[in-house]
Amino acid sequence: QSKIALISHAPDSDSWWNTIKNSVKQAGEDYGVQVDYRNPANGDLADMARLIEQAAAQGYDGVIVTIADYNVLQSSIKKLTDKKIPVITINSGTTEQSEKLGAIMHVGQPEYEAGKGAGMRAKADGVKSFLCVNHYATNPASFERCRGFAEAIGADFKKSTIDSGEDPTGIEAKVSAYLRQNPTTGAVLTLGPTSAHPTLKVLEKAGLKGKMWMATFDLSDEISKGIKDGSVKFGIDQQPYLQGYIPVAVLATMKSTKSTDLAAVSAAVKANAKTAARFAEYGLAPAYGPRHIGSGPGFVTKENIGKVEKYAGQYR
Amino acid sequence: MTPQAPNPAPAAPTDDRVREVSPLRKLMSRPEFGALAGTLLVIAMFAVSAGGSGMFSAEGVVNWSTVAAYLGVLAVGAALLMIAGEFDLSVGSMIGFAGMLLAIPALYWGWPLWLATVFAFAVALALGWLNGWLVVRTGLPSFIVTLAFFFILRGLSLAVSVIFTGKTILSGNGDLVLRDMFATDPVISFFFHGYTLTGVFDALARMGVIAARDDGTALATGLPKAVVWWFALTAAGAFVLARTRMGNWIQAVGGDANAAKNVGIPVARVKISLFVFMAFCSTVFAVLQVADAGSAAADRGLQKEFEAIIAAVIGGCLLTGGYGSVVGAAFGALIFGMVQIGIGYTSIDNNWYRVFLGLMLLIAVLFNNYIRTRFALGRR
Amino acid sequence: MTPQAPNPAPAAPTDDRVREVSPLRKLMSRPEFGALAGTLLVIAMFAVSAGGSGMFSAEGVVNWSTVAAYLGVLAVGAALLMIAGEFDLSVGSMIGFAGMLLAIPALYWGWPLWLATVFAFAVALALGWLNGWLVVRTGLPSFIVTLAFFFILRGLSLAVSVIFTGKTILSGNGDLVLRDMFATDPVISFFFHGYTLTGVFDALARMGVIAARDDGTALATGLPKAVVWWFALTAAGAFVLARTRMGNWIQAVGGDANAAKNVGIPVARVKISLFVFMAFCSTVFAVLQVADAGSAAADRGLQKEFEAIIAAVIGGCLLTGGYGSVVGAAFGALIFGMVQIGIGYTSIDNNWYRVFLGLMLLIAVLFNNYIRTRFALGRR
Amino acid sequence: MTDYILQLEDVSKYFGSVIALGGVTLRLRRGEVHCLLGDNGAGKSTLIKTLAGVHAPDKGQYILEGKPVRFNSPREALDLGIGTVYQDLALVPLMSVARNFFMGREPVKKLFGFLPVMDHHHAARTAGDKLRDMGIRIRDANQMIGTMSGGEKQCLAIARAIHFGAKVLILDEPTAALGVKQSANVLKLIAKARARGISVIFITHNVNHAYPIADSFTLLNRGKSLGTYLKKDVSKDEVLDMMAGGEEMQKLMADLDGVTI
Amino acid sequence: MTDYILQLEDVSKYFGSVIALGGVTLRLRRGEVHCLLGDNGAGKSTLIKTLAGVHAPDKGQYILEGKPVRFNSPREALDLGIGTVYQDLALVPLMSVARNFFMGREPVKKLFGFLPVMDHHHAARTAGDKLRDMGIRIRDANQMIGTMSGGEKQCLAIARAIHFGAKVLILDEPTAALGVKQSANVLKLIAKARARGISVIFITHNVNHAYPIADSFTLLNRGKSLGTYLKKDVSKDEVLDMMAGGEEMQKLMADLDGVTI
Ligand SMILES: Nc1ncnc2c1ncn2[C@@H]1O[C@H](COP(=O)(O)OP(=O)(O)OP(=O)(O)O)[C@@H](O)[C@H]1O
Ligand SMILES: Nc1ncnc2c1ncn2[C@@H]1O[C@H](COP(=O)(O)OP(=O)(O)OP(=O)(O)O)[C@@H](O)[C@H]1O
Ligand SMILES: [Mg+2]
Ligand SMILES: [Mg+2]
Repeated sequence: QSKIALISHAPDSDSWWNTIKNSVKQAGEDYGVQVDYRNPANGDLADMARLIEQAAAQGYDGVIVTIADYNVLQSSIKKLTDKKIPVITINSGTTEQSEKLGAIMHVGQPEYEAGKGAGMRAKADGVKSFLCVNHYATNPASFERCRGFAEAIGADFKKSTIDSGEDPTGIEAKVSAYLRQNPTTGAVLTLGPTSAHPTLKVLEKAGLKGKMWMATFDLSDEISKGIKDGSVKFGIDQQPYLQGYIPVAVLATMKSTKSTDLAAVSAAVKANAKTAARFAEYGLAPAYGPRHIGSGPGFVTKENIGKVEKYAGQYR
Repeated sequence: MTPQAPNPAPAAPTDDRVREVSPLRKLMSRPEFGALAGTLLVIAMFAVSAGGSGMFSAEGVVNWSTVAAYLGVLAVGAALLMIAGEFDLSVGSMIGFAGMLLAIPALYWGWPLWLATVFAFAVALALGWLNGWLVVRTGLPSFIVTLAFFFILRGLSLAVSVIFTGKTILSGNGDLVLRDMFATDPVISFFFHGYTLTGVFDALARMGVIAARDDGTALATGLPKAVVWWFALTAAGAFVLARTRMGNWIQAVGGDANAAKNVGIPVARVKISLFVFMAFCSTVFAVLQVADAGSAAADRGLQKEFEAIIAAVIGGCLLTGGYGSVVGAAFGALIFGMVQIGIGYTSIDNNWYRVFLGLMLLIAVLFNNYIRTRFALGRR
Repeated sequence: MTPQAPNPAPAAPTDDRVREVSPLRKLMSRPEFGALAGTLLVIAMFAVSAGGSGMFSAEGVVNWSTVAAYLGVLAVGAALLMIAGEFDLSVGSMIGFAGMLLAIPALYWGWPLWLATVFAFAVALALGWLNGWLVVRTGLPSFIVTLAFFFILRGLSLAVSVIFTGKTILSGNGDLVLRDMFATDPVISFFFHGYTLTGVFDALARMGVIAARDDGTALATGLPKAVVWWFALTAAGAFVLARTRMGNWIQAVGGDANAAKNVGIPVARVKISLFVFMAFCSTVFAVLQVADAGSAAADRGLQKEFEAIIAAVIGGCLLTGGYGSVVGAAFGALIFGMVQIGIGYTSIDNNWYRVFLGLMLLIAVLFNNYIRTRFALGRR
Repeated sequence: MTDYILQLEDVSKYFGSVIALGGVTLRLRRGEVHCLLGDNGAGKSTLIKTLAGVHAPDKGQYILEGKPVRFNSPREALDLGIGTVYQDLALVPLMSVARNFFMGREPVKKLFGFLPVMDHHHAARTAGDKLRDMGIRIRDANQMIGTMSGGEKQCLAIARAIHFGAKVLILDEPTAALGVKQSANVLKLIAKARARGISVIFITHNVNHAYPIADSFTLLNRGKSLGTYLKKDVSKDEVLDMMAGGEEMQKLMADLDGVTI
Repeated sequence: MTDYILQLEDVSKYFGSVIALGGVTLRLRRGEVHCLLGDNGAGKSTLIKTLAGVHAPDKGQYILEGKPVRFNSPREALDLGIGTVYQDLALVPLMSVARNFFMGREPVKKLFGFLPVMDHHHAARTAGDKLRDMGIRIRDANQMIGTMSGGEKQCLAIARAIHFGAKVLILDEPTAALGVKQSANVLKLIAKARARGISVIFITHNVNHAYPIADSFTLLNRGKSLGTYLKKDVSKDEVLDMMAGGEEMQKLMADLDGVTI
């Protein structure tokens, strides 16, 4: 049985990654490989570099990494390629960086673009100012989402962002303080369930629920409820399931077919019945490219929430 | 309230070796006074820099006092434990774990909410006991023992929630919605959910004293239950420390465990009970937060152990044990909570948030210390 | 090495009040022995559970020893500071800030790398001095003072990097690439960048002792500079503590600051120098990491203050000061680093990571403590 | 019932390689004042800590009122009526006089008829009174112990042990830091305790304190007992020579004239 | 140059509302042994801490060799040759005998000819020798102070102060915890120091230690000085009455027969 490792940059408290963990488990079952999920406990990138080196020392059959920071990970990823371990990059980072790192493919979608995509929708709704609730400010990449959104609507990124911390009580208090302080704020963007839930409570308490334009990254039970009742315009869904599932499927197929032809491997994954069934069940739609595969941004709105809702936080 | 007995001294007031000292100075020499002064300074600073921002409106006050209250609940336990010379680093992890212990039975095993709550308390207290027992039994520093639980409990919250539910944030399961369960269970709701004194707030709103919603009810719904717990636990903790035998034992154990043992104080029992009490405070925090947020999550309570210690130290507790005040710790929580949230009411650029947080803390504590030593009597 | 003088006692060996005790037991009673035993136990546990996974291959060893080395660099400073009775919570923030202090001048102000590095060291040491000065001057607990800097410096790293560069991760600016600058500056590169003993490793690879790349060079490039720093700082710290006047002063200040002051030890100077030394260790960490990662970022060093304290405590330093060992702290860093990374080499599900981390720590420390008290001589 | 309220039979105590006590036998008669003499480091404090339950003997037997006992903590000894003043006093510097006095045995009253609280008023008054009886005037029973003078602290520790009137009173150098008046008071208190039938073990290096009050003497030397003597069998000078570790006072004092100890 | 090596003129020291010293004058002649007497809590330790630079006086002047001084730390007093044995000894329990002995004044040797290191061998030998001179046999100079007996600790503190032979030696109850032999040795050491021209301030509650050795006595009572007396002007019994705070010994001892203090 071949062994694959997925190394993320997320601290293990981040709920979004739970979907990825679930997806690699299922992919492992579907393709008969063992997948180890690894992450730096505190989200420290330097620790992540060590984990990548560790994967090299362990001699995995394939390694999936996030490009949390191109420069930091460059030399450690080289340790993998030196050992001829196939690498697939996921989540953050760009396809160019992925290619420069010598990865065979990239599955994901950069933070800035996701933020910008959401911002474009907001702009269409006439939003001119906003508040970005960042519960993960210690990871600098998270600000890219806020920046993308801000630049799309033409707002001042620095003035519109708060470092909310991860404690729901604190988030609630800080958001409500900000809104109180900036009563003209036109919209709220939250970066995930951790910040979305308390923010929803603030809006509810202030009587702004449904009135204030709000969108969020990622999904959870609570968020899908909000989408249904209209208090959340949409959830920006990166389809994390795909980011975990597809690389495992690709690496496993490459190994089992002993092929390095990416197109053929992609096709085989696409054609796999188990895979197709999973994607259909969870309502996922990967954008297969010639080399890279896009996983988003999918916008989950009132219209398509039905399919997603059941699995929010688990497979969606 | 103070570690010293509050009663008047029996010594003759006309002792030739006692100087006249004004009663005001005497008042100011009480250990809480420094923390109170620090609090007033922080209020003054925000009154100047964020006066018109609504920070001191009813909603504003409820807003930051909720943050202070959550922290304050933990600070009571942390202060008592610190006075007894120990630390508990597993507080934050315990909060996450206790939330899971409540949510999983309630949502996935079909238990009634009250039973799930009792279960969460029971398991948490047992873990607190284990913490204390290991510290007392092995003689290892509590720092190391509770550090192990810091990791273990955080890991368990994650593992348990994934195993039983496949998710890491639990707010409902099919028809069962945690928020509704809290709203409908009368007992649990009374203790942990929502607000109290809503009538008073609404009346004030109708009188135009505080801001109202369109429907005439107060914008600030009421006094959050967390604040009530904060006051209640602080009062209880201060009472125990100042007025009971146990309070005397706590101070003695922290001041000199060896001396305490030699005069027959059951050192192990005192320490273990305080670890259990700390677990109780953590669980109260967890249940309040689950009720408030309507969900439990594996990452709840991150770094709360740290903040609880900060609050206790700001409030004048000695890190080395033996001296401190529960009321001081409550002020410490208030200072820390107010500074954390208050910065959001000022027009300070968010990039500077931490810088100001650090500076304000330093100023508050320096001032507090200045007052304390300036007016301290009979101490050096 | 030990806080006790290593020389033989001049007392007559035929004292009628001394029992015969075997030399082995005497050896085992040294404070480092417990930490060494803990380390061996951890190695044994991994040899069983992750023996075939490459954990003990050359790359594997380099891998986890790098983690231990980074932590060990901090542990030296933290141990000495703890022995002197103080803490520094600003270590982690200092790491982030020092990285910024290096990267911004080098990339945005056009300074040569060596000058930027000197600048980073100078400012960091000055901040360390300020930390110490405030502690000594105000008499506040160092916990609170350095906590303020914990916030302030983290905030400054963020604010400064955003102001000067608009980014929070700095790896290059136009043509200037930090990674290349490190590779080309001979002095800085010699001290902080890359590996040493590469020739030896390559030779071993050619002899087939360790794994090789296609081109015949060793897969494990060499001994990382971080490991060299770790050994050097540990040796220096242990030497200072055991053999110099300063070492005696450090122990005295931590053991009883009052007594130390009364016998004329310059308590303030000792404490301040240790804060400066701690800042030095943090900056070494920062520069090594910037060189290794090729970038500086505002979030570097998160929680490192905490891990440094953990390593020192595992290594047998007393949190209350006055007793401890630098070599012990190095073993503490090794235990913690090895456990952290080693779990990844076993087939344990990641959800259980923290649970195992906590358990292994507890076991290692319990064992360490058992050995220490079991064989301790002349102590209770 | 035996004659002895408390016996140590052939007790040894080791600290690592150090033999602190090597086979010591000590028998305390009911209602006597038994003086334990010995040089510095002879093992007196170790012996009384063994009696008080702080150390468990490594060898030998501890017999209380005829029954062998083994204490796991000082509390057990206290509960059986053995009160001790340790050489290091067992006071907590950061606590007040009153709180230290009643530490471990706090006076309790009911607040509102049901809440058991510490009776601070009673504690402060009692502590102040007892100290005044010994010749110490404290200004404020809420003063921290840490700010008191050496002698004041020692008086507090003694007053505490005597107040909780035990069956056996063990005093480890109680008069070491005391002034003349206070020492006299302590000796009086010992005499009073004996009159009440309490047995006392008394350690001192001052023969002028030891000889008048004691009924018997046990001499420790380098961890071993050199025997027990009744007062009627030895003179003050013999006791003094014993205290000096067998060397004669004359020799010791040769260089200094006029000194008598 | 004045007759006095050290003078305190009308010095007061307050702790909050407590008047620890209220206008005390003390003059120490060159080469004399000056005995400071007084009840517990009279302010003796506070006075000598003022001399040693631990406390700065709140009022009054401190004159050293005719020049007014103001010390900010004990180090300054030490550097001017004022060595002190504090009542609480100023030892660090977790450090070894040798390290404590040389604390603050470590003997240094050069390793490899340039690296200044502490000379542990010399330290251990010196500490062991000096203690043996005082009648204390230590088994191991690397033993922790915390495990030594009360008297052993006190001897170490005294040996240390005397070894670093200062111009002025201040001893706060040095013989309190000492055995007969050790006390005699300390008195001999004081006599020797005087012979070398060192001035000594000596606090004790034992008149048998005070009277033979002292040249003059100053009596403190409740923070105030009751005057200085030369030995030739007072008898031992008068000194004893002074020590008892003015009460006469006879009255004090009325209840106990045979006791002389
Ligand atoms: N830091 C302090 N704060 C308040 N009061 C103090 C402090 N230090 C000393 N005192 C008080 O000052 C008085 C004098 O104390 P001091 O230690 O000088 O007495 P002493 O003469 O040395 O007594 P003893 O013979 O018992 O050692 C005592 O009553 C003591 O309680
Ligand atoms: N915990 C310990 N570890 C090692 N040695 C110890 C310990 N406790 C006491 N000792 C040693 O045992 C011996 C006896 O000490 P003890 O305190 O009983 O003497 P003592 O007779 O009370 O002397 P003193 O009259 O000076 O108080 C001393 O030499 C001391 O160094
Ligand atoms: Mg003794
Ligand atoms: Mg004194």
